[in-house]
Amino acid sequence: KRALITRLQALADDEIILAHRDSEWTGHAPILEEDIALANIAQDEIGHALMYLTLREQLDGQQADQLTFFRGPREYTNVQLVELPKGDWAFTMLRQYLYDAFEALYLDALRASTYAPLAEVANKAVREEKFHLQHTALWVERLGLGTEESRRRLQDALNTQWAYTSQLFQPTDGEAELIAAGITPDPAAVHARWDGLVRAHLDRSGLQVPAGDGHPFTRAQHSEALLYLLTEMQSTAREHADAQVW
Amino acid sequence: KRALITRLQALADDEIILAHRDSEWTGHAPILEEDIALANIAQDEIGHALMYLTLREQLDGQQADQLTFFRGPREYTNVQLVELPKGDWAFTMLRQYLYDAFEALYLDALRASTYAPLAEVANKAVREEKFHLQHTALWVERLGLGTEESRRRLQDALNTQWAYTSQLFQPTDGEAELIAAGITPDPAAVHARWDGLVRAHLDRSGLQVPAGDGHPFTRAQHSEALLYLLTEMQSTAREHADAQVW
Amino acid sequence: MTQPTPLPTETPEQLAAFEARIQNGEKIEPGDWMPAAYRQQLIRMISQHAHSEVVGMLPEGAWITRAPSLHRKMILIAKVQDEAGHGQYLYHAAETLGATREQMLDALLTGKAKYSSIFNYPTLTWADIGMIGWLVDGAAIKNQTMLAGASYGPYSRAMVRICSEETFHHKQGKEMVVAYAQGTPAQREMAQDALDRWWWPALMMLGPSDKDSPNTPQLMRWGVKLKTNDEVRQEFINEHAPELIEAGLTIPDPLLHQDEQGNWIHGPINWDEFWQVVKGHGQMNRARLEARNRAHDDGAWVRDALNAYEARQHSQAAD
Amino acid sequence: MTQPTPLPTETPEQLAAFEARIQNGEKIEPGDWMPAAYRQQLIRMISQHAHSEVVGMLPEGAWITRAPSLHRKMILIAKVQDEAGHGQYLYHAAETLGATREQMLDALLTGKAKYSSIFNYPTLTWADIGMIGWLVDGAAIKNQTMLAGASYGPYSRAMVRICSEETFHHKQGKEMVVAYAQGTPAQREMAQDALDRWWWPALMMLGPSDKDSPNTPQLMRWGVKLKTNDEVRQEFINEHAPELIEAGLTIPDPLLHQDEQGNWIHGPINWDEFWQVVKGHGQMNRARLEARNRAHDDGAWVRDALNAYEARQHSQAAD
Repeated sequence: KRALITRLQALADDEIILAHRDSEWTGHAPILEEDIALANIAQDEIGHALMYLTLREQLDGQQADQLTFFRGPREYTNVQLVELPKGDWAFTMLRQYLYDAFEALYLDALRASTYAPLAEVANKAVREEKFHLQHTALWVERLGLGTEESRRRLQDALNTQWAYTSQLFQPTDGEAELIAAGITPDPAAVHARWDGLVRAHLDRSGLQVPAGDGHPFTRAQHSEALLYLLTEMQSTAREHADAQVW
Repeated sequence: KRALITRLQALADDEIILAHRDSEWTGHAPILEEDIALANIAQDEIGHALMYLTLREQLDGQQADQLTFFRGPREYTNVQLVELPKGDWAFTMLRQYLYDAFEALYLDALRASTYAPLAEVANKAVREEKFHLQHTALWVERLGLGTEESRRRLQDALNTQWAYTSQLFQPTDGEAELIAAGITPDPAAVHARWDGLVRAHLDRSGLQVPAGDGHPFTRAQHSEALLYLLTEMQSTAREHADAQVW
Repeated sequence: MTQPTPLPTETPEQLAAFEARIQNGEKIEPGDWMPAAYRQQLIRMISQHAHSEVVGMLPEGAWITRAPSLHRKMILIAKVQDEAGHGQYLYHAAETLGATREQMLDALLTGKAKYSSIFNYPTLTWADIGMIGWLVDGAAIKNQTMLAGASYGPYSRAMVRICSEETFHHKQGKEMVVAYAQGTPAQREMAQDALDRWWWPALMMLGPSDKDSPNTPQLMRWGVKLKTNDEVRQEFINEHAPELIEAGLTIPDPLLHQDEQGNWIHGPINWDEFWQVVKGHGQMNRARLEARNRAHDDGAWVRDALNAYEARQHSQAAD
Repeated sequence: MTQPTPLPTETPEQLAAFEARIQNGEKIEPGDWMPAAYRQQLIRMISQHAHSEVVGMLPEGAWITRAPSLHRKMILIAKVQDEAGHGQYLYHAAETLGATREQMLDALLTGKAKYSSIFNYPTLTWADIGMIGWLVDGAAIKNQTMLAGASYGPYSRAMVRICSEETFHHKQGKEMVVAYAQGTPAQREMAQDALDRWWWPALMMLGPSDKDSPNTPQLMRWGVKLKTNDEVRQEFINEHAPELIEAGLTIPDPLLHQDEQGNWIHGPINWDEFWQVVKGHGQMNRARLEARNRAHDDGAWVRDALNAYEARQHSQAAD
């Protein structure tokens, strides 16, 4: 149970933080159509986070908003990839693509969960996620095969982000049990599928995957960027900590 | 008394907000020497704010940190000039110059205050302020007479900022009494001196003062920029609202 | 403002036939003959309306990252998404009159085109998000419901679609404010403060008083507007004043009262402030235009890449 | 790293005379003969030290705008100002050895030069500011006190001056942490968490263990360093461990204990982490270098303007 809570919270935290970064584009996207598309993605991510946190609430009674708005940067368990500052459009689309590919494959595997409520959530979310992946994969291709500048920016983003991706596939605390019981998929297996999918697409889009190992961060470690993000995100809720209704 | 409190708070709020904007440069200035100079200015501004707020505390017992860290954007009484986002180096130096010229002249007049504690504060602060003014006046000259780009950036900053300056010289609520009693200087008289000083220097620095009236804002009106600034500035204090010692 | 394509001299017969169609309640469609002035006024109105949706994303969008609950965050994202969508329909409606998106955006970014003055007021607390939904969308709905009967088909149809979504936003906004007015003392105070700041701007956003609105008679004759600004404003107040009072809030107008006909009569509006804001001296005009321009400039390389990619796809398809 | 100016072949006699001066406790001054390797090592050390001051402004400077009281805000501004000043002295000291500021900055911005690995850890709460003052400045002082005896005059004198300011920062940092350890439960927790995160990095910042520090014997022979890394680390722990315990905090090293000689013996240090961070894989390496590069790039037009202005002044003076 502890292990399942940890995994659910990790999944939710990734979605919440990434949705925040995506939301920073609202009203500032390069074309109006993308204000809509990216807001749509952010909305779905918050929706997924709410589903995971609802499952968690059923396990230990902790409430979603309390967890979201009253934990500090040392308690969040998102991967560092999603907390990296907004960057340019290439940075945003590449990160979203790398993450969507992870999430689509993870959810696909999670549909087989022996824990029925989780399998159900995965079934719901996987359809949205495949749509996101299609959208961001196309953007990677467009920018990779667009102009010299767009290719360079996308490659720069890849050079920065690649080392962070391995963190997505680290097992969470106690996860071995969950995997053994068929409750959650083995991240290593998801990693293998992801690696094949993503490398082929990046290659097709004219990009070079950098060599080298990933950063050895854990989900307990964060950069200052997360602090700034949370200061903003939690400001209203914390100012009215005693509010019962929103 | 109410009128004096209002004026003291207005003076303090301008200093606190401007010091925040200056502090945003720390570690990011174009040359190391200016990291030092601008931090020094910010430090003095906070020092002045503390002096004004100490005088206020003697009048109504309200504490400086409580006022600084627990009022929202609707309660701050700074002019909008100081809350405008950081901008580039030209924007920062010009704003600081326009403000320093105001403060140096205001303090100079304030030395004659019939309220002894205020005259004393003015005497202390005016020396620092003249030093700031010297520094920023030189920067205006350097950028105005530097390259084509620096002149353009400085002129852009002036085009934006000029309309905001008139707010510095608006009388605060009930100030007529204070002026009549010789407690605070008449802002209109300070404005006249300021206008002469600043126009001559801007002209000498190759800049054109834009025509047109100022914005008719009051000190109760603020832009969203102040909200974002306060969210950051107050985050630590508000997170630990019950702390007794810092 | 975009100039309409020069037309051959309009004959009195053409004009009479056009006005007869409008008299009959027919919709004018893109290919139909219309007077140049009709086209020009519609482009002005529709593109202003589109710009308002796009600029309107800024004050609200800034609160997506500050919403106090996940639920409210989702609702707000959905709302801002809708606004971007409305911007899209409206640009499209204006395109049917011969304006291009580039021309319209250029007019916005250079400050030549206007957008609703309401978006030059700052959002300073979360309650503003509720109040904007209730009052600003409420006022917009009154206006848009009227425009849904407009004589130009594409505009009329866009208004019908937009109105139904706005009605939903309006309901959510009201629900929020009503809840906060009954919430903690700090929430209550926040709701009242939001009303204090948004009430008058909401009245003003429905446009200048009839006597200062020279276009209105012609627009009404051509069935573009069906009511005057003051009529729409009266409808808005009649609906909202009693509901706000019911919610336990105080409307910041000591002269507000109901007359014998049941109309809520407001005190004098500070039109000086309105014109100041329209002329660019509102608290947020500068920041809004800067934000739009920055987004446009920062996005230039992305649009270039898109074009290059499309061209490449076409040329490959042609091989 | 900057290469020293090529020198004529050094004779054994010159080297012997040089080493004899050092043996006698004389200071080497800028004009004096010195071996190329001595010059090179000093430039490396001094410029790294200068870079550390400059990069060190970032994690602390970010909290000026977040300090919880006006008093603390002033103290922190003053501290960061001092650090910028230290950067200045140190660049100047390195310049006396023939390195230029441009070369040194370029090495920093391109990632060729190192700076203290400690600044690649994030500051996540206000207590970190106190803990940095206490532990990081505390460790720096131990090192700098030793370097104040270094054989190169300008470096030695810079260290004396820097040390006296750092001592003040150290005292303030300690005072803050001690106060928070006795404050509200949340403050106490924040102080303990800061210790948990900064203790090991502070030990590591004093450099690799002697067996992995190949330069040390030569540097000691030339009087640049007077103690090994492990010796300085031991001094640091001996002073700070009992004080931290006294403050009511728990040092995150279950193996920490005092031996018979009174030395506090630490458990094994995770040198893998140290090397990871040194190699650029710390949590903040990327952000730090980006911030410095952005400041440098954004400041280019300002430096150009300064130069143009100076040139203009000179040419006018020459008229």
